[in-house]
Amino acid sequence: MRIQEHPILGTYEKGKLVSFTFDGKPLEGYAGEPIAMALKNAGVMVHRYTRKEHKPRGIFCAIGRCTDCVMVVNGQPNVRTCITPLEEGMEIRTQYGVTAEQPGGAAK
Amino acid sequence: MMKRYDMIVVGAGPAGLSAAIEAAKKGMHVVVYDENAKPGGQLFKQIHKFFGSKEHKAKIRGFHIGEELLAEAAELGVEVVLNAIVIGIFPEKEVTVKVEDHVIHVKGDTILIATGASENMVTFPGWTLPGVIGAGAAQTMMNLHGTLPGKRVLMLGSGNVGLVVSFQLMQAGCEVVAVADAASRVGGYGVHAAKVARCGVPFYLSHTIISADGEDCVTGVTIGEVDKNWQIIPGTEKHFDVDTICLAVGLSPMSKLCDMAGCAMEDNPAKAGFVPTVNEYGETSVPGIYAAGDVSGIEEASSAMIEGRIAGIAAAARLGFISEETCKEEAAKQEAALEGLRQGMFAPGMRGKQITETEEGVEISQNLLKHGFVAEEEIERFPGVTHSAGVHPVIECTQNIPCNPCQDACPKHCIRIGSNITALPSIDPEKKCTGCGMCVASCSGQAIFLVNEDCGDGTAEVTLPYEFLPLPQKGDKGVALNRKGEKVCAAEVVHVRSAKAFDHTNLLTMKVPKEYAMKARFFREEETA
Amino acid sequence: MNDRNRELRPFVPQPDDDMIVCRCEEITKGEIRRAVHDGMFTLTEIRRYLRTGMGLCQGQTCTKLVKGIVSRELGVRPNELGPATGRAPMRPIEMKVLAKDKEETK
Amino acid sequence: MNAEVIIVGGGIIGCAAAYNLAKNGVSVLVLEGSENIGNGGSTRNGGGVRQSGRDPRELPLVMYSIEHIWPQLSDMLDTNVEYYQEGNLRLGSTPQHQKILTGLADSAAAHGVDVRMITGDEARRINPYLSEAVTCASWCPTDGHANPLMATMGYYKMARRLGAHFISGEKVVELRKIKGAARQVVTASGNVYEGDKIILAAGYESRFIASTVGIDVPMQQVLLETLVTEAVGPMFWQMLGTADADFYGHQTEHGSFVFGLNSGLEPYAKPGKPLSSSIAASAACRGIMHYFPDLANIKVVRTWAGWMDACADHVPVISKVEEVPGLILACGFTGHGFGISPAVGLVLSQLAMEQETAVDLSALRYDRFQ
Repeated sequence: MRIQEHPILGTYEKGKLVSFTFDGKPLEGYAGEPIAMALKNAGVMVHRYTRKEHKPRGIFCAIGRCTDCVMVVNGQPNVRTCITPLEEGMEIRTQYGVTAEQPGGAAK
Repeated sequence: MMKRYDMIVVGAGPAGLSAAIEAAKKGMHVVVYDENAKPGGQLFKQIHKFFGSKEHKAKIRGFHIGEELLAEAAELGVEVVLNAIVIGIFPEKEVTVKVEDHVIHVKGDTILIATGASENMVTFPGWTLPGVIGAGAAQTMMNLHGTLPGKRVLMLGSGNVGLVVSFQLMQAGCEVVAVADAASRVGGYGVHAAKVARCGVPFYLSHTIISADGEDCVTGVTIGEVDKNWQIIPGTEKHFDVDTICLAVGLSPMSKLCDMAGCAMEDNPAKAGFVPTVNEYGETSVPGIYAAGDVSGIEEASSAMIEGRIAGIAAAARLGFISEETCKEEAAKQEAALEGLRQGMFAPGMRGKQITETEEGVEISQNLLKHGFVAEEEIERFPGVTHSAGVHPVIECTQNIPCNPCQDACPKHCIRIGSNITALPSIDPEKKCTGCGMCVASCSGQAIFLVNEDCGDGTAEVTLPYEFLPLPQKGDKGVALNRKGEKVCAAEVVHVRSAKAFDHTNLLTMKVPKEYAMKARFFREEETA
Repeated sequence: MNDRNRELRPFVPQPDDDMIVCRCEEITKGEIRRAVHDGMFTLTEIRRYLRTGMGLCQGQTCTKLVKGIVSRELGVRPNELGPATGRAPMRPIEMKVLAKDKEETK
Repeated sequence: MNAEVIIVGGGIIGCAAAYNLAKNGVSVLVLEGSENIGNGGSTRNGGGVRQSGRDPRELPLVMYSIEHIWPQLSDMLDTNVEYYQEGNLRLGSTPQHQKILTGLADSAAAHGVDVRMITGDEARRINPYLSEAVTCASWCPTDGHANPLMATMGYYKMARRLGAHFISGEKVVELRKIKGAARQVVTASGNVYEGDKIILAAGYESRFIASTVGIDVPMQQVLLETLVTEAVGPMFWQMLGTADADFYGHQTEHGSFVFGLNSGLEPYAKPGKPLSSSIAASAACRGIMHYFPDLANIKVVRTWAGWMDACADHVPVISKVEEVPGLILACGFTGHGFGISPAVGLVLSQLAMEQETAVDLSALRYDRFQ
């Protein structure tokens, strides 16, 4: 959920409204904001499922350190979405394990 | 030929920028690298007013301090390179940096490592679920990206970070269901705890998280009380429906780069972790490599700025930009300022010590340490709490912390702290309060209230600092909450003052029955009042 | 001096042994405790043997947690364990970026 | 403290020897100078288990290891050592490379190792990720790789379980003879340990320790550098090398790539703590991407450096020292000790137990330099 107005910070500077896809579904966010923020504001919590135990992970540190928020971005796996700026037309996918492979075998 | 600078600074936070500024002032050619898209380190997430005195930029909000430092650095010609990841420090003070899509090699005649800290974490079943986040993550989401971390949040950790972020969460519009901490006492400043508690947030000390619940993301959390051996006491479990669990369990120096650079390191619990050993100028065992800020020991941003300045001065002397004498003189001034900050109950040297009385000999509020607020029966013993006819300040500042803006804020000199910056503020009964409210807005701890205990018509007026939206309007009716955040009586807003000088701290004056003058400390709009 | 054959308290399974400690490599508390009993007495050895702290986050999240578990298992203070060495790159860097480190490749 | 055999050095050689001795009921004490087991080249190498490109004097050791030990090692050590025998490709892209590789292949073939020259296209059929730049390669299908960290810690773990005694942070500075035989080991902390046999497997340090009983092994300390990437899905299992030797390595079971680097400046590294150079990883990345363009987006997460003990003639000394009875040398592995370490551990135990060795060691004697 976006904060419309903040008592100390006022309103936030935003980039252009752009569209992107998450697992094929069209979503919108602001250009330049971290991908993770656009997803969070769209209600997406799970960024990936781990390799060994297939457990869900999402945003944890939000500053690019913990690497829990990695996803498949434009076919590239292990992209830290909390520090990668959103661009128009990006294809974001839930990551399963450490590769770009999707369940059912469709890679990239 | 490899590019060479007089000083390479790693990290554009408060320590790094301050060092760069000081070095550039002396004529040094300085570059600052920071991996983030925005400079300022954590300053840009710190939207509260800073403690300290004028020289420590007290009562200025963190992000404004960041803006000031950046402007000063730019003016002095410091090159600040963002999105620049320092890959490593190699022999001969060679630094490799990822810039855009390539790697550059640069050398520094001096290097300042100011990489800051990383957050500690705790484990509990479910701690890897989406919705469990670091307190830093919450700050980043809210204060940089305008994104709510969640709707209902449990905060684990009652240190300053946990308290400040709890307050920020509420400012952003989240509900904080509780602050829990395994320690038996609130770890952060009492004033930070009090401003959270009076909003109705319960504190659970000696409590820890038993589990985070949820399948794909957090839907709830169970906490429980721990015994002396940190084991859960059966039957003390409490469940909260939350979508977010925020972890604020301390920071550790992020010192890997120092280790790589060959600096002698020590694991020092007093500095909260693995740090380079440094001399009084912040110089490590490798001549010409300095460390400042959290990387050399966890403290506040205010201390980091001074440590940075000292390192900048020392580096200038090392390279002959200033004389040894000038260096000693200027460093001594900064040292004195730093010493000023390292006083009081929360000084680095006090870690782990149990304090029972203030420097003035007043018994500490145990309720504040156990529940986050000063109990009614405790508040009267503090020197800032006095009674007189008409409007007067009530200063609920009960711990010795290095902070004195209230003393300067009062144009009538009603408030006295004296030369000892950690002294509790007291009220000069000879001086007359005009009710201007400058003290209320100046208090970084939001611990000052203006009270008119008897307006003559059976009511009292309480003026309190208010930093939430929507801002209540004159005539709004609601309830007054006490220090614990419980509804105590009906209240009506009689005055709301906002001024540039107050810097977003609004002064809300509410009218309450006069017997609640010393109880009512927060206002809440309420339909059912 | 670190005698690797000194007597440790016997290994007793704990209820939270299956809890993940290293988030990247999904290493559990029980695996770490087991490794200590198998002679991995230093953080470096635990890393080499279990890969804790060797994942994408480069140990930034779990190092302190692992240290706590190992020190409790060994019955020593955490700061007696010593650190894991700092190594370049400080953050993960793509090969194609590392490869471009010459002026003329800019 | 006394033991039948004292081993100086807790690297993979020392740990493997300790394992074999302990298994035979011999009391063993291992003294490691650093804080960590496996701190030298043991955990800082590319993990190759190669016959190709190996000096003929070392071949019997590696062939014995591949035939008798590596395939069983995970079971023996109750540790997954991640041994893969999926072949070794040594890559080339120029006529000069072709010449180098052909020379190596011919020499190996002459010693009974199946190494053949293949074309770029044949190489790409074996490893489809190879770029068009590859025009030739040598191919040894029986080579492979294993995980050096797991193998080293596995030997340590199992030796310890079998009763071998290990002490780390105990730096040996001197050997002492008692009545004509090497029996005592003196450490920097002043402790004296005594044993019937002393196995000296302390890398380059062995040179200084051996000199205290009047023996010199001509060695040089040379830097080794390695890089590791993030884990990705499985791509290929061969061990890789190049004609230029600018990188070598493999993809691990975990999914990360481990590559040994070579900037050419390694022999000139300053003594002291081994430090990664600022250029080696970049140079290796260029080399790797030239042959494997698909790895361009993979992130490097770590680099590290270590010392190797480069012997004057590039093969180790694995030998009894008759003039100093009781002393057994195992040093000078010159950066390729890992692949042969299982057999070396075995023969060292046999030397210590006065048994016939499984492999003829006469070409690796200490007195060959005289």
